Amino acid sequence: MAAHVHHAPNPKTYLLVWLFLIIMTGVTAAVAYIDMPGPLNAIVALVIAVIKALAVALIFMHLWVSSRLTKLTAIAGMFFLGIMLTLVSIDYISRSWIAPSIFTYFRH
Amino acid sequence: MPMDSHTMTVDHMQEAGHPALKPYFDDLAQQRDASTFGMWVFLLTEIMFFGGMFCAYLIFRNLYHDAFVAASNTLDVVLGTINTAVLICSSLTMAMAVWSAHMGRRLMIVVFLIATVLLGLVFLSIKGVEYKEKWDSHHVPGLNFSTDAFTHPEKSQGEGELGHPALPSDVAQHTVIYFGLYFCLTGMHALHMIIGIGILCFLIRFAWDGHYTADHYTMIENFGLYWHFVDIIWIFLFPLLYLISRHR
Amino acid sequence: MSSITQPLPQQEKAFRWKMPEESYLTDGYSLKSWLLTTDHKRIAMLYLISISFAFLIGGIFAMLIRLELLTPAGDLFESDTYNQLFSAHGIIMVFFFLVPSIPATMGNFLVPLMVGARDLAFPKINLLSWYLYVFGFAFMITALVLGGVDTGWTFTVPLSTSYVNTHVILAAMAIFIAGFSSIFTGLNFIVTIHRMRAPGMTWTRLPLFLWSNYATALIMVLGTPVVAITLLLVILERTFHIGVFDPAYGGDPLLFQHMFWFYSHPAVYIMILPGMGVVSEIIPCFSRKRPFGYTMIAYSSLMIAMFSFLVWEHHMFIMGVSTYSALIFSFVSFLVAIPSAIKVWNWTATMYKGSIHWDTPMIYAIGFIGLFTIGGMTGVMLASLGMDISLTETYFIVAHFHYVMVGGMLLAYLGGLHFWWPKMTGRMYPEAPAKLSAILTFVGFNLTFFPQFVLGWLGMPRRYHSYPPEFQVLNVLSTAGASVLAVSFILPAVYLLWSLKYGAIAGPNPWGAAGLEWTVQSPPLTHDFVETPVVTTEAYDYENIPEPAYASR
Amino acid sequence: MQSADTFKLFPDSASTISGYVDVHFMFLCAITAFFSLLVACLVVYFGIKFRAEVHPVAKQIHGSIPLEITWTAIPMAISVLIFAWGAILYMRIYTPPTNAMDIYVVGKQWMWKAEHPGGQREINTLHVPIGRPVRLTLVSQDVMHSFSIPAFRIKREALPGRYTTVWFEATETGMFHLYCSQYCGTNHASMLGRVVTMSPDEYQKWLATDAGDSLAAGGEKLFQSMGCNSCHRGDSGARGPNLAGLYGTMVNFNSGPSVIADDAYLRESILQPNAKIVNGFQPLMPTFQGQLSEENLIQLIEYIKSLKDTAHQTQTIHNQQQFPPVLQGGNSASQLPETKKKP
Ligand code: HEA
Ligand code: HEA
Ligand code: HEC
Ligand code: CUA
Ligand SMILES: [Cu+2]
Repeated sequence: MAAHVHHAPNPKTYLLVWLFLIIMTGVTAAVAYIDMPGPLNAIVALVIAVIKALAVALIFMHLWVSSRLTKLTAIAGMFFLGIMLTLVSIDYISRSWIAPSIFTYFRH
Repeated sequence: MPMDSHTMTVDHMQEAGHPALKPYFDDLAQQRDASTFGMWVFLLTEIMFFGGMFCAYLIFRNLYHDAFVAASNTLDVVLGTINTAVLICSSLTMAMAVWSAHMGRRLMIVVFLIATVLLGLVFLSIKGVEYKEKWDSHHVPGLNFSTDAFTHPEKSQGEGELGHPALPSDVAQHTVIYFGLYFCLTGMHALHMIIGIGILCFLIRFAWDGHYTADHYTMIENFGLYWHFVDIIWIFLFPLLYLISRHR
Repeated sequence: MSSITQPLPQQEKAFRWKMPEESYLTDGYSLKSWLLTTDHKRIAMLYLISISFAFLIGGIFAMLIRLELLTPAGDLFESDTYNQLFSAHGIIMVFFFLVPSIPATMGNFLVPLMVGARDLAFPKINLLSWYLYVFGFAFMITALVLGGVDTGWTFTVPLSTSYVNTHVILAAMAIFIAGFSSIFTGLNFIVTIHRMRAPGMTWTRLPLFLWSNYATALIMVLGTPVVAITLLLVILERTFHIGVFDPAYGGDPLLFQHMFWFYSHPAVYIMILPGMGVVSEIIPCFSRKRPFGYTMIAYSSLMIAMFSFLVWEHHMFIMGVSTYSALIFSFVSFLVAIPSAIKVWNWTATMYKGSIHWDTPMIYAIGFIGLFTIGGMTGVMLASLGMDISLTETYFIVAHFHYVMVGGMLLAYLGGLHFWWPKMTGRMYPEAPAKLSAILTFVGFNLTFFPQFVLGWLGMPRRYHSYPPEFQVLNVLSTAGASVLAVSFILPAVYLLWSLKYGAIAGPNPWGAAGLEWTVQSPPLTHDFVETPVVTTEAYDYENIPEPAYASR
Repeated sequence: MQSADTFKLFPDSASTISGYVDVHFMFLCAITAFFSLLVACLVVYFGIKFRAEVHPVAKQIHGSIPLEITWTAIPMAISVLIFAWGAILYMRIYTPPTNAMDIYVVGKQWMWKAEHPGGQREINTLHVPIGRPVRLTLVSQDVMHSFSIPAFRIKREALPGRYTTVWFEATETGMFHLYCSQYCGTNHASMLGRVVTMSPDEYQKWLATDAGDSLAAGGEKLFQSMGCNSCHRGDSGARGPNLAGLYGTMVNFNSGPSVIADDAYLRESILQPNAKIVNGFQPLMPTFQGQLSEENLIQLIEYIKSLKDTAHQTQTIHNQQQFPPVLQGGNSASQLPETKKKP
């Protein structure tokens, strides 16, 4: 059989990860009640979400012990999603930016 | 270049007659590898599918922050947290089901799969309660939407306990976008859960019949990937919808 | 690669191949054996039939469009009818013809044969993909029968969400469903190419057709879900007014544009990469030569797939996007042209010092190079921010994309069809009418679409059902060309059908072409290979492949 | 000139920008022709020179790194050149000069309505003087439209709910086509008209024939009738900020970054007054969405623009410097009122 199955995590690991996820869920919910300055609430919540998602992907989904190709596939998903989010945001964010004088230099 | 080319070994020659081996695969390992990879590629498309909605959410949250804060505060964080925990538990039982399959324990597979179904149903029920609440407070776009709860919080009961001031109507009208996206995102997620539960029922049946052996349980393994993926989507939906917009 | 095959007879002229007694075509004759097949070759044939039908319908709509545009006044159709015509033409041609064209027919047929596998990784999903296609197409036809859709193929909001009262929802559902058919095709290709290559079939020995279909599959898998969700949001916006796209509720029509083009720009490469793959097979074969710069052609496909996701905003330059992002997207639009340029040069260089045979597939391939270059270079003109202001939303765009889609992909599709026809059916097509139709296509095509460049430059807006009289002469030319074009497409339909019964029997490798697919009998057996092939030679080993003396030349 | 010909190859050129666009176009055509011909000639030449009859045995060549580099680098270099050139042209077309006169254009299914500051209104025609830069502010009442004048080489989308701008300076007198080029439904093909360019004198005469209330005057009436003046009284005790002299200055808010008060900002302030709260004020202003047509909005904006900075000493931060234009893809007003420039 494919070798990597033997490295598949065992129930103990699963339980630990589960515990970790539950705790993180509690933490992120609790932290949300604190009014933090600026975008800090969002940042904290999303960082925790990323950590949780990573735990699920790496352990529950066996990504940790999967082939390079599988890892690459998962990364590709994140990468292209990232491209979409960033490039769309760039348009919205920079629509109201004030033009540097170079933009108007060529106008007559 | 020998990234993943296959060589003939004696080992799999013996498997040639395995009942689960499809005629167009050389051996079970290749077959298993291919379907697991296929599942991952499918999840890739799912990422992009939800990604479109995440993109819309990102843009509008930044454009209409006040409306999103007000609307987000109508969600019940406690229910959301419980649901997150429920889904995480179901991920655990799913992972255990896969592990049981790997160990070749028929009964354990069935037990864990049933547990997964039950937890999934609990999640959907709680979601149902939340939807019901949204319906009652007229927050369903297109069907019974009204911004009254935001423009006149004093009139609506059960809400506004967080004590938010009334929103001007021009701000309040944008809550429809929040709820529109809320229903799209959670609805799509719930749809994935429902499909998942449907498939799970079949898996339970097959597992009970002893279809899965320690050397052939790809179906369960791949379904596990799907289920965990749906969990991951929720892991992001939870903070995005419930948590990050609680304060202005 | 050919080393493992039975040696090709270098024989006396009298030699005749016999039709193999057993093949995938003889493996059951009932309708059921076709409709429930999981054989990638039969599914390819099912696709071939269905997309030909789609092309016919789309083509008829095109002819009606051209007929209306014969005179400046909008005298033939109501404006609403005209709007429905070009919407249906665009939707059908793009989503039901060109996107599945090469991947779903030749791709399905050839991917397993080329990698040396007995089928695709997920044959049932492959069949499902065809059913989804048919199902989606049925939705589209229903939409048309019930009264059509008039949003253009781009579904511009808020027009499509709040203003038109035609069957937007049905049409969007049609595309949504067909989208999943395309996703499943892509998924199958990716997994098959990664996981099912025969021993010795390393990445550097992979036929270029596979490289380009692999790149296509990546785009299908990554891009299609986004258009699916976008159209779903359009449907929800239309039914429930969720507000995301409709400015009346605070939504932003430009967000729709972003999301739509995030798929639809990469999709134009879904509509060209497979054609590039076909050309990369045809040119070496009829030049009897290893492709010049194999690695560059292979990697440029991946580069196109990658960069295609970074340029979508060039469809929105005048729509009030931020100048900063317009600058970024314009620049990357130029970058994405470079890999295409690399391919064009390498194909040209492949012909250098080759031994060129002017068979029909080669004529199509050469036509492809020329027309794609014109189409591509006019694309580069549009990528220039300042130029786009003048040319966007005019017939210049129409000409640009017909040059790449019809002059490029459609020609490649026809070339490939002729090239692999003997493999698919076991019989040769008749050479003389084929040559004639190839040349007719080329002439008719240029006559139809070249005048449209001028029209666009003069400022004639697209999607116009009537137009000022000074555009008439050019429009008449274009319509005349379209009639030639129609004839040139009817011709192959006739003689290809004829050849099914009367064509000369082809034998396994009528062209003396390289590639595993030519090592098996034509038409192939249901499970393709009797035993797993082992590849021991480099790809395109034309030096060592004898040229059959009896091919149609 | 609009003419009765049924055939032509070159569009009219009637604006200062046309020449720039034409040169760029010709250059691009030359490049396109050059490469297309080069490729076509090469394939045909090779196809004939090396045809199987005279060249039966192919010479196997695997590739050449120097060649690959060359034919990657040359298109790259040309691309960068075209990019820079195109970018400059784009900014030219979408960045109005500071001394441009304003005309508002409202698109709706299926007509163009033009509003001149003097109150002249026209439908599907646009009268403009030659020799004077004109800034068009476009908006749509329903779906997306696109305002295209090929002879001027300009085109700009008219979006629902948002202003976009484009500018031109006509150089020839005559009549030219004006199209809606974004597909907008049933009568998209009839949403066209003409641009009439006239000498400044004639233009003045034309203006005089149709002088009604100026936009600003109409705006002033609305300002009263809608009750704006009850809060924007102009004194320091008023509930709303003083609007005189507001246009073109930097406005600070209770939260979020400051913006320049341009047309887009004024529009937002009236329709979504509470999206941004001016520093020192309460979110009291009701929204006027649904109560004001696009034309009304334009009138109000023109009126607010016309209010001179007499007693403006309020919490709005004034920056007397010239602000560089805001480049929201040109969708916003981007120049100072002319009054600011005169000493
Ligand atoms: C098969 C489909 C296909 C392909 C392959 C392409 C290829 C390209 N397209 Fe096209 N395009 C469409 C289909 C396609 N397009 C469609 C359907 C639309 C309109 C949609 C709608 O609105 O309905 C469109 C519209 C469109 C626009 C938007 C116009 C507008 O609406 O304003 C732009 C703008 O940048 C553009 C650019 C390009 C570029 C840069 C390429 C490049 O990839 C081309 C690369 C190729 C070459 C450059 C030729 C070979 C190179 C050489 C011979 C070497 C010399 C090269 C240089 C010097 C650079 N296309
Ligand atoms: C794959 C893509 C594709 C193809 C192949 C074509 C093919 C053709 N197109 Fe199309 N076209 C588009 C994609 C395509 N088009 C798109 C995306 C649009 C934009 C739509 C929009 O604005 O929303 C468009 C728009 C468009 C317009 C602009 C309409 C407008 O803006 O007002 C015009 C006008 O001339 C036109 C003409 C033609 C013509 C004459 C052909 C000819 O090449 C067609 C010739 C074919 C036939 C006449 C069929 C006859 C064939 C047979 C009978 C044999 C086949 C049968 C078997 C094999 C069994 N097309
Ligand atoms: C009930 C009082 C009230 C009425 C009526 C009212 N406004 Fe206002 N307006 C305000 C207040 C308070 C503010 C500042 C807070 C804010 O930004 O919303 C304001 C802000 C503005 C601004 C932005 C000013 C700046 O300095 O940036 C503009 C422009 C404006 N109003 C225009 C109008 C117009 C036009 C009308 C009538 C159609 C109108 N207002 C009616 C109260 C009012
Ligand atoms: Cu308005 Cu087209
Ligand atoms: Cu594009």
